Amino acid sequence: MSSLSPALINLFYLISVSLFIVGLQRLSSPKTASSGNLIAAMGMGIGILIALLMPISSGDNNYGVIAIALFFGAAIGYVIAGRVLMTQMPEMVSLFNGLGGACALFISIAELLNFHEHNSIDPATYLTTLLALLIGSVAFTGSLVAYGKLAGSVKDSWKLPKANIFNMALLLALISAVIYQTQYPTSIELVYIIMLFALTYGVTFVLNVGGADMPVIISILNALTGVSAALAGVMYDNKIMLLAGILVGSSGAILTLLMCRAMNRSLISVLAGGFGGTSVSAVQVGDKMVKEVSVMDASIMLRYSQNVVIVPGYGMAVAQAQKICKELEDQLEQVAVNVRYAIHPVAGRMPGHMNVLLAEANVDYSKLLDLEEANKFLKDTDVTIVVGANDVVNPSALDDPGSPIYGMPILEILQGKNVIVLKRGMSSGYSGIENPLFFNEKTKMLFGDAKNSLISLLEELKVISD
Amino acid sequence: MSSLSPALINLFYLISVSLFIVGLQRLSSPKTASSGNLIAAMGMGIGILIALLMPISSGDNNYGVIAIALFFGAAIGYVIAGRVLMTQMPEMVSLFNGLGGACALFISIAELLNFHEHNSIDPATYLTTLLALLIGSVAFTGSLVAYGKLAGSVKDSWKLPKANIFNMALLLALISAVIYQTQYPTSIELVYIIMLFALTYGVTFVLNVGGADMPVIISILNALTGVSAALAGVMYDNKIMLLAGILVGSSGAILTLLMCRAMNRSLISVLAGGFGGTSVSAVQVGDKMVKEVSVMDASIMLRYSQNVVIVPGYGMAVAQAQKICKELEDQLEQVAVNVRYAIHPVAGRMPGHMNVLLAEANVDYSKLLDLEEANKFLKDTDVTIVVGANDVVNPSALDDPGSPIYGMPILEILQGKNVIVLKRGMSSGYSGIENPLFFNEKTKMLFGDAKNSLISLLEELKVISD
Amino acid sequence: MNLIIEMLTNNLTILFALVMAIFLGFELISKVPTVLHTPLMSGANAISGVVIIGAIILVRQSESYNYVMLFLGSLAIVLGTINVVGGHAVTNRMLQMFRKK
Amino acid sequence: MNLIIEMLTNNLTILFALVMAIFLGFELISKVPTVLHTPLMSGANAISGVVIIGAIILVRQSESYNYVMLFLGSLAIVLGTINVVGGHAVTNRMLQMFRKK
Ligand SMILES: NC(=O)c1ccc[n+]([C@@H]2O[C@H](COP(=O)([O-])OP(=O)(O)OC[C@H]3O[C@@H](n4cnc5c(N)ncnc54)[C@H](OP(=O)(O)O)[C@@H]3O)[C@@H](O)[C@H]2O)c1
Ligand SMILES: NC(=O)c1ccc[n+]([C@@H]2O[C@H](COP(=O)([O-])OP(=O)(O)OC[C@H]3O[C@@H](n4cnc5c(N)ncnc54)[C@H](OP(=O)(O)O)[C@@H]3O)[C@@H](O)[C@H]2O)c1
Repeated sequence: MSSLSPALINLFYLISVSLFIVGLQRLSSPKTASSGNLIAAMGMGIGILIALLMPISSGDNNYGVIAIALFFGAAIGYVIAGRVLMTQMPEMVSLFNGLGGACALFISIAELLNFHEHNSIDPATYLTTLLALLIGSVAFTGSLVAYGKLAGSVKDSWKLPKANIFNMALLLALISAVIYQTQYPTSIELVYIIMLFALTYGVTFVLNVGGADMPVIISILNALTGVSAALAGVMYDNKIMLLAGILVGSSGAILTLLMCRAMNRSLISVLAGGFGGTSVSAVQVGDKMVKEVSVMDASIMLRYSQNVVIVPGYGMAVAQAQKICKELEDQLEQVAVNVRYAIHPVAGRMPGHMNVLLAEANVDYSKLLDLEEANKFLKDTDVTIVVGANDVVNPSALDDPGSPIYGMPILEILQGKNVIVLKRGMSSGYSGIENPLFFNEKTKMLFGDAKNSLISLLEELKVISD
Repeated sequence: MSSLSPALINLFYLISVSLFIVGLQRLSSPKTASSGNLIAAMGMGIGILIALLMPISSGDNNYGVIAIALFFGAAIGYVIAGRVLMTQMPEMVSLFNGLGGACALFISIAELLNFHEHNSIDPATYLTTLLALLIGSVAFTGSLVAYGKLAGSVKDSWKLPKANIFNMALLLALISAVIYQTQYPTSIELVYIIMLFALTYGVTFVLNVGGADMPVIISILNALTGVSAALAGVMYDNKIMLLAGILVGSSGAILTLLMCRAMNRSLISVLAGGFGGTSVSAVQVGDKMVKEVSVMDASIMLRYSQNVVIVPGYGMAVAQAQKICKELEDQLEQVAVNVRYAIHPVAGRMPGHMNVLLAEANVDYSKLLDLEEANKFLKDTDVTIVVGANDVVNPSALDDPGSPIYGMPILEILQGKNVIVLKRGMSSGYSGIENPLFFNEKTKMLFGDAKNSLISLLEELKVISD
Repeated sequence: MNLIIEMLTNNLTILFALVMAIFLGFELISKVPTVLHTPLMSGANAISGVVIIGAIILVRQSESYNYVMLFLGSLAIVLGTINVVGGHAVTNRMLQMFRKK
Repeated sequence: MNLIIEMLTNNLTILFALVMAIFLGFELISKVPTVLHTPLMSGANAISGVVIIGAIILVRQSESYNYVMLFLGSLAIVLGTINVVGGHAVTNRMLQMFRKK
């Protein structure tokens, strides 16, 4: 295959990096996001092409092996990405990120083996490679655990006792081992130990964090993968890896902070396993009363309303009830009831979770109200249907300074006339705290899986609307 | 003097560049702007310190000369900056920028002399230096002309015939000369010619642009100074000059575009000398009637209003009437009249012009309404006093598709009950077009210098309020 | 410490590029609306797959009989490609959802 | 053209830093409110005074008897310093005005 001239390679390097930058830039604004993704993918394509064509100093090219590997990787990635359900997006991203980490892990270990074999150990490069190995490993297992937590196969209760102390100790051990190994790189054994420790750290670090905080963790792990790619870039003296990696690293860091801010929490409290998962049992429920409502009554209320607001939450995702929500909306609109969706920015388990789900169900974009719009509209609302939301409609955020979510902006649905809450039982939401909404006089409960309840409501509505 | 170790120098380089970035970042948000300026100044301080202390390969250091030059420069700069009136800010910035360009010009010509003397001509460095010379020269004379236009000593009517064609030709000649000289750098004479041409181009390029467009031009010239600093950075292999210069260059470019957008014009039309200065004589005025108002009547109207809005414009700056505006406000507030200022984003001759002037006069920040707030408030306004504004209150922007300013958002003062316009005569504003506002039945004119008119109003008000 | 100083001195320019990239990353993301957090994360994840370039170079540089290297390298390529292709495809699907007006 | 290619090849890393700096400059400014245009312009103008560093190096590198260089250089220093000091001072005054609440 023809080898490229250095000037041309450099030019393409520049183009590739610029495409990554422009891609990221466009990804951060709603109108341009879609093209941003494609532009970034082009940057990646050019980067890969250069890696394939640039002249190398030694080795046998092995294009056959590479072609096969590329083919399988692309096929697998493409198929998985096409099949996955919208609701599984966050865990998918996590899984992919883990594979990126594993990729960094494998190439660093390979290079370290090379160094030791040829006894050519330049301390700076050695340190870089060791760090790439370490960070790649943490990103790898960390992402897998995050995947497991989101997919529900790893439980929040699987926590180490004194996890924070254990993690600190492990981190210290890791750092010491890296320093030692860089200064006395006599044997490869310590490298394996470092890898094992790092893999373990990835697991324990993420296990400690509540399942609902996984989006934040994924963002951190993603930044880590970026950093390990950058370190590998130093290793191979490849500017694309270096700069794209650093870009992902720093933008991941800031995204992490933005996510925490949107939940009104500090990064430290997330990492220390703050709430999220420590579900406080609702002990005080016994002495208060909730009112239940029958499907029949509920549908009559809906039928004769002017304005209805649907508040989706995590429960809608669990129940996969987005399509049926849309059908309910259609049915109501047919009888001239005005339906809107009130979308809280952190409803669900990832930012924009509800928007994605409702868009999947073909809900009209203009019917989605953001927090501010919704709180205005709610004043004129006759019935608000809460579909598996909990924390985002918890009024203690407004009036109970002792509450852990005090100060978080919420959807103020008690401004409306009536509230119907669809949930399975009285268990609490993500933050594990009780919700006075359920005991409010304006509120009626409709217990059961959200999807089933909605289906019953819909059928009843059809009957009474005819 | 002790010379620094290379590692330390590099560290300081990094710190200096980072300070510039953080400084610029903070300069672009109102709350942090002030600290941003200081941080950038610190970056500059560190950069200068390194330049003074780093080891050099040849030469006699000449610290004495440098110290004297630095002292004089700093003293002059500091004194001028302290003395200048707020209204003269834009021309001051332009002057300073020109001096920066001249600095680039002098060092490039010195280096070019060096090259020719020692006959050591590396084409890449030579080209860089030649470009630094060219751009520095344009920034130098261009800024001086812009200064002159803003200060009023250079008239808009001093235009070359066929200026656009002349400028194009000059630019082409310049580029050809640079290409030729880089390939055959046999004599220094052509360098002088290039310099002369570039100096001329700076003059003719800016002469062609309307005086009121000077802020945009200054922003461009500022970007050019940045670029010439960056080129000089390549020359001296100095990363601070290079990166800070480029930062200024690219941020200046984008700022230029933002300014054009705020005026609803294209950069091309600004550069081609669009409107600005081509004052169309108000021929049609004769057959329409304007109503004048006496100071007495005007003050009575003001005294018995509930809400009064003051609309400041370029005329307020010319008349230096900001302090007296504030006194009028105080007097009116004493008799329980509610006074607000409606600030159009491009009122005056630089963005934020009115804010700066009114802040200087100690007007309370909360009394300044931006465009949107003002247009709401104007509905309930009894009397609007237009103090030397014209284009920003021209209703043809709303309803006359043939008008050159059609589509520009304006202050819709005709929504209020009465309008009093303070201006000297019937001449038009910056865009040179007629203003139907003056002939509107809600409008009354109070002719005369804005400051004098306001003083009379104030005195009358004091009399009738007692 | 010496190591760090040495690196600082040898790779000065690249350090500048790094500092720029770090600031740039911050700036690019600092004003993104909440709804875009997930697609952005997903897009950034796809970009972090650049590490695949390293895997390709690794395989190209190894001898065709060095099975350990080839194994590690091609495994790395497969995983990296899944990350890149899957990441961009998933991001695209997500954004497609948002685009429907 | 050859010249450009040569420069591209020799200064690759610096080119990357440049590209980053260009993007960064754009990003930093792209959302600035109208009121800040003038102070920002003024601040950027002060920063563009970095060219003074070149003037200092020029004077330091010239022999003490080379009067042409010394003259050009010290003139450049004076002008550059006026730009830097005056620029920052003027910007500061302007921003002080804005800060008063
Ligand atoms: N969006 C993000 O980016 C993000 C990231 C991390 C954390 N968080 C946090 O997640 C929370 C989101 O609040 P949220 O109101 O959306 O959810 P939530 O507070 O977690 O509450 C979800 C509710 O849905 C109910 N539910 C579960 N499965 C259901 C089903 N099949 N049918 C009906 N109901 C079901 C649950 O009650 P039952 O079990 O009784 O049915 C539960 O009370 C916030 O605290 C937020 O800070 C968000
Ligand atoms: N702000 C910016 O950044 C910027 C930059 C470039 C261009 N511009 C342009 O500048 C214009 C600004 O509009 P504007 O309404 O503020 O001003 P304007 O349209 O330029 O009008 C100024 C008016 O003030 C009057 N005037 C001048 N001296 C006066 C004095 N001593 N006493 C009383 N009146 C006096 C003039 O009329 P008489 O001569 O009859 O008194 C003139 O009609 C816009 O077109 C804008 O696009 C703004």
